[in-house]
Amino acid sequence: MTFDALTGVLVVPAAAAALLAALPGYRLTARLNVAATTLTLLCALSLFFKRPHAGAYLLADDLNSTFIVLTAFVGFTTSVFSLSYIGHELETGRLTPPFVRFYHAMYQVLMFAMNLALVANNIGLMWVAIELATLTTVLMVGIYRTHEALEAAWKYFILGSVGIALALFGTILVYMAARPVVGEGLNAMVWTLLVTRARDFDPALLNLAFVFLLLGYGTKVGLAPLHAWLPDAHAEGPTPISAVLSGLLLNVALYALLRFKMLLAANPGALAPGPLMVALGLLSLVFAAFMLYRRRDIKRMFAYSSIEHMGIITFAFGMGGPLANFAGLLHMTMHSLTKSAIFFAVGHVAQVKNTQRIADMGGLTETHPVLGWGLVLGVVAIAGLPPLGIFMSEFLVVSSTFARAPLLAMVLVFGLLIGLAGLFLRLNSIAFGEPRGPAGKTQASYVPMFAHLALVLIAGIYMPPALVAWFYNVAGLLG
Amino acid sequence: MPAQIGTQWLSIVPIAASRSSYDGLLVFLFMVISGTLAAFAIHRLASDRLRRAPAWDCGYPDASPATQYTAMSFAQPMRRVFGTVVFHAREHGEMPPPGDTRPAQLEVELSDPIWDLLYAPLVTGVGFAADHLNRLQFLTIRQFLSLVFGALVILLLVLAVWS
Amino acid sequence: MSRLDFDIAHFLAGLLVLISFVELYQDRLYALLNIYALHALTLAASVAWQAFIQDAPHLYVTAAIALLFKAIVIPVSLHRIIVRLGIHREIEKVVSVGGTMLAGMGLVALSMVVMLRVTHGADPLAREDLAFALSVVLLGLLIMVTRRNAVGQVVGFMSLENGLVLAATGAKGMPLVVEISVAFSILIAFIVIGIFLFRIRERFDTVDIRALDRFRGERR
Amino acid sequence: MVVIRDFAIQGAQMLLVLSLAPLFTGFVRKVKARLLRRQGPPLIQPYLDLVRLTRKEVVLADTASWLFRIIPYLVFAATWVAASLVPTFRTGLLFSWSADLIAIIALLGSGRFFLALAGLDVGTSFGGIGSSREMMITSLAEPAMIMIVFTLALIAGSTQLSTVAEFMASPQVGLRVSLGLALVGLIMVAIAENGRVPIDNPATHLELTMVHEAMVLEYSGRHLALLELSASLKLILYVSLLACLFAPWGIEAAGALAPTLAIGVAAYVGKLAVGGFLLALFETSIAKMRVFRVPEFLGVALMLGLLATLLRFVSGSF
Repeated sequence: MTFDALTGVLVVPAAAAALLAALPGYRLTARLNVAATTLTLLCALSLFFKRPHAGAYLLADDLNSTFIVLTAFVGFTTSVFSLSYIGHELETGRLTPPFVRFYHAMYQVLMFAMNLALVANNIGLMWVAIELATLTTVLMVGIYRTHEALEAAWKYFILGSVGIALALFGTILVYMAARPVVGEGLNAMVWTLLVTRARDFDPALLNLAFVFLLLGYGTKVGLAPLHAWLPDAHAEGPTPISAVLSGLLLNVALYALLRFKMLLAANPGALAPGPLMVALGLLSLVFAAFMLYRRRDIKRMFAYSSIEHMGIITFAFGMGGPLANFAGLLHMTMHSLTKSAIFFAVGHVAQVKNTQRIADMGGLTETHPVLGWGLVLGVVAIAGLPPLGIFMSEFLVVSSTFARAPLLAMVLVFGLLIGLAGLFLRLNSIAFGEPRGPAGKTQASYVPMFAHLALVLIAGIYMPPALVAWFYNVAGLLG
Repeated sequence: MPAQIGTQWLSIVPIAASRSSYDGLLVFLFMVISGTLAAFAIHRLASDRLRRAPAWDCGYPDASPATQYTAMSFAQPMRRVFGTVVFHAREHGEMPPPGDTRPAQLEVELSDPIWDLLYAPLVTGVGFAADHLNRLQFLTIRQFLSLVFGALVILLLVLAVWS
Repeated sequence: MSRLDFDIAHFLAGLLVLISFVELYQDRLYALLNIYALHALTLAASVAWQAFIQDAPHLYVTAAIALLFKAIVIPVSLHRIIVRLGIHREIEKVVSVGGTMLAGMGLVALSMVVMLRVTHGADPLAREDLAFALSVVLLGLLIMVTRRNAVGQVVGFMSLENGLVLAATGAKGMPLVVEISVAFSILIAFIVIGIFLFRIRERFDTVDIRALDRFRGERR
Repeated sequence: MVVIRDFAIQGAQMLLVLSLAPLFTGFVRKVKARLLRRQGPPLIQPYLDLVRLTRKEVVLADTASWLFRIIPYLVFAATWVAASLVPTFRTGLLFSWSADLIAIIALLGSGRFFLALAGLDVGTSFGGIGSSREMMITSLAEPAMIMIVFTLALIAGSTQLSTVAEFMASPQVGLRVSLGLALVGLIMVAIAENGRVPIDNPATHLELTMVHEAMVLEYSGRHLALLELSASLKLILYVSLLACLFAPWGIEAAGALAPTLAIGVAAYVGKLAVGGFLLALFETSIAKMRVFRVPEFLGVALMLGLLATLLRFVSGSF
């Protein structure tokens, strides 16, 4: 196989993982980690210019190129962030050098797994990749080895495994549906073949498959009744992992769901996947919005905010149609950037305050102005206030829904407002008021956080026409 | 929004440009230009001298805390105007009889209908829902699994009934 | 495909469901592990039979994996873990036995209804197989839900995976990739569980996850 | 070429309004003085005042913040932009589409908001009194204004001032009851917004009755000059608004050429003269109200606006 961009985004992280597992020394490995993600990002960007043809295993089209570039970008910035974050953790002794080595290797394995899930043209391969990503993150969540971290990892592991088992069952069912039409063997798992022939599949079997896939991958997305692992995994793991979980892994799982949704949409007899996704999305949104009110742990609160936003995105994709899909894609991109920026901020906040309890923080904008205002800006963005990017995408979701299903739109707006109020209630006590808690020094790198926020701000004010055209194109693909 | 497509950036045209339109950016630019123009002209052509002095306050420069303008004082004209109609203002004046050294008291009771009828129920409702849903944070792993299990069974039942 | 081939496959798959029921009923840890071994054994037989009638030699590998890992290695090592950690040998159940069994019956009925209604076009073997596999998956989930003990839950999860393997082998011509990955996932799953049990042992004196449940991040 | 001409006309409009504003204020004062049989200050006195004030140094209170210093520029900019968007001698100006009547009201409203902030900024009680009274008046005047705008928009089918003015100039309008009510309402709002006599006296510095002057009490020098100029601009804005809405005769249509331009300007100046005279006459023949009578006055304006809208709805033709 000749070397192209697709193999690049896979080989680079895999090789880096092997290298990082072998090399000692924090400074060198942390920089190598950044270098590897930079290289991956470059490979991903080259997908815009030259794209290899789809094979039986790998595929690059407009849809997954968007996801790959987003993944590579956030992966890159997070590696820059983890440079300073992990340094601090080493200093305070929360992590020991062997664990740091393990952490870096696992980080690259995670990147590899996510990229593999995105480029996979084979639904079996995609499943394997998502499973690998899950296992990697389980290990990373438990890395601090505190009671809480172990419990969170255990919970994540059990719930994630059940989810992944359900997803496998769904995959098998899709194969069963495809076999009479496409023929036995490998071909019946190749997504590009499946989608062209999906018209002739047994619709009832596809329906059943989708139920399992929705629950299986929906667990990874963090949709409401299946969400339980998410808040704890976010709260107890290292913050860079929280950022990657929220910003990327949830997206990757959603991407898998979207692929199967397209399959169902191509079959006229199958039940429309939309209503199920709409229902789960709305449930997640409203549920998470209410959960924001009683949170005492800052990372757990933003984890719930992630559930809320994944609900919105799932809702938008469930509504379907070019406009709603466009809004969903935009919202997903904006949410990835914003939420990872927030976690960058929260990571440093937790380090300077030496706690994650909201009650022990306060007056952050006074004691650490840059960090505090960065966090405020991030929360303003995530709450969906203008002029930042999430406002635009939420506005699009709401307005396109009002035109088609006003009743659903009412519920949507209700959830959004409840969530907004909840976020600001907490933000108020974190960022403003009398300074509380210890005011440690920061040795933070603010560049990743403000880079993300700047992108979100620019996207909110001005979207380049080329980007809009690109997203519209992808939204059209989603049907 | 049919007229919105094809208009310039940040311009808002709900129906047609001849009926109503608004371009926030242009107005903002206008304001910035005219403001800086004025500032520039005055500073250049006239004086830009400045002197700090105590506040004049119509000749009462020694501000005492008692005359501090508070939020309550700011709202006073409003309360005066809308008091009886909207706020159901009730005044209780208490004038001690002559010879009594107690200070006179004046109490004003106001009720804010917007708060009482709109926000207060909302706040209680949200608090109630948040408290009750919050229990879902503290379930055991087994109970969370039961949730997943329940969702699966319900969806399968839906499928069995539907198709 | 002859009538006999079909009957044997049917019998093995049905047996798997039956053993799942026994697992559901069982409330002693060692017995549960033994029954799980039986479950895996039946699975291996079923997979081997499928390999034979489908003339798909690669499925023998899957059967071997099921036999070696699931029927022998895993039960034995779990046995050891129980001994070493001194876990209570009785499993606390959440729901009464009768209730669990009733729920199990309902689940099997549900999976039959859903599955048999679905695949009119597919060949009967695959169809029955899938229906049984779905039952096993659902029963495995039910076992997980009704046990308080970590080992019990792990066993539930593994019988769930057995159901998956049954489904995968029933799907004729499914590429080997998937079987290996399933076996692989079980392996990894076990390793990780082992690490966790070890760590949990390190921190707590019991694998009973009620001890874990005390730390739900945000204490009440 | 056309663009350059349009730019020139837009610029001319802005400069015209700016340069006429103090003159108009001076004119009103002069007429008032003559009506009271006084000699009165010369017509150009406001210009002289402005020049004098800008030459003086600013005395800034110790407690004043940076906001206090930029507010005069903000207020001036908002008022000037608003005034330049109102058609005076010609409709369909280059930038007229960038803001409609509602936006103009919003511009004036934001200017007033900042002025009220400035009143509170120094922390003296007189500034506070002025601000709170101004806000009280505004809370009544703005709804009235919006109701009047609704009426006009419903009749003309547009909130775009140029379109409305052209519609009013066209023969299809005729006399309408709702228009009459709107006219009276708008005049009342204009009096309140500009702090003219029955509401506020622009000439007084009697502490307990003043509103606008109390807010700007701490200002001096160039800041005060800007605020005075803004006040004049606002006055001329309202007169122009009344003129272009209810007396749109002679106003040059968007596509017309140079000859009618002169007519337009002459008509505009004439209308200003008449407006100023009427204003002075009105002010000399009435006494200032107590502050808490103001709501009743404005309540009438609000009611008129409401009535006009209702009438417009009830019967399409009236």
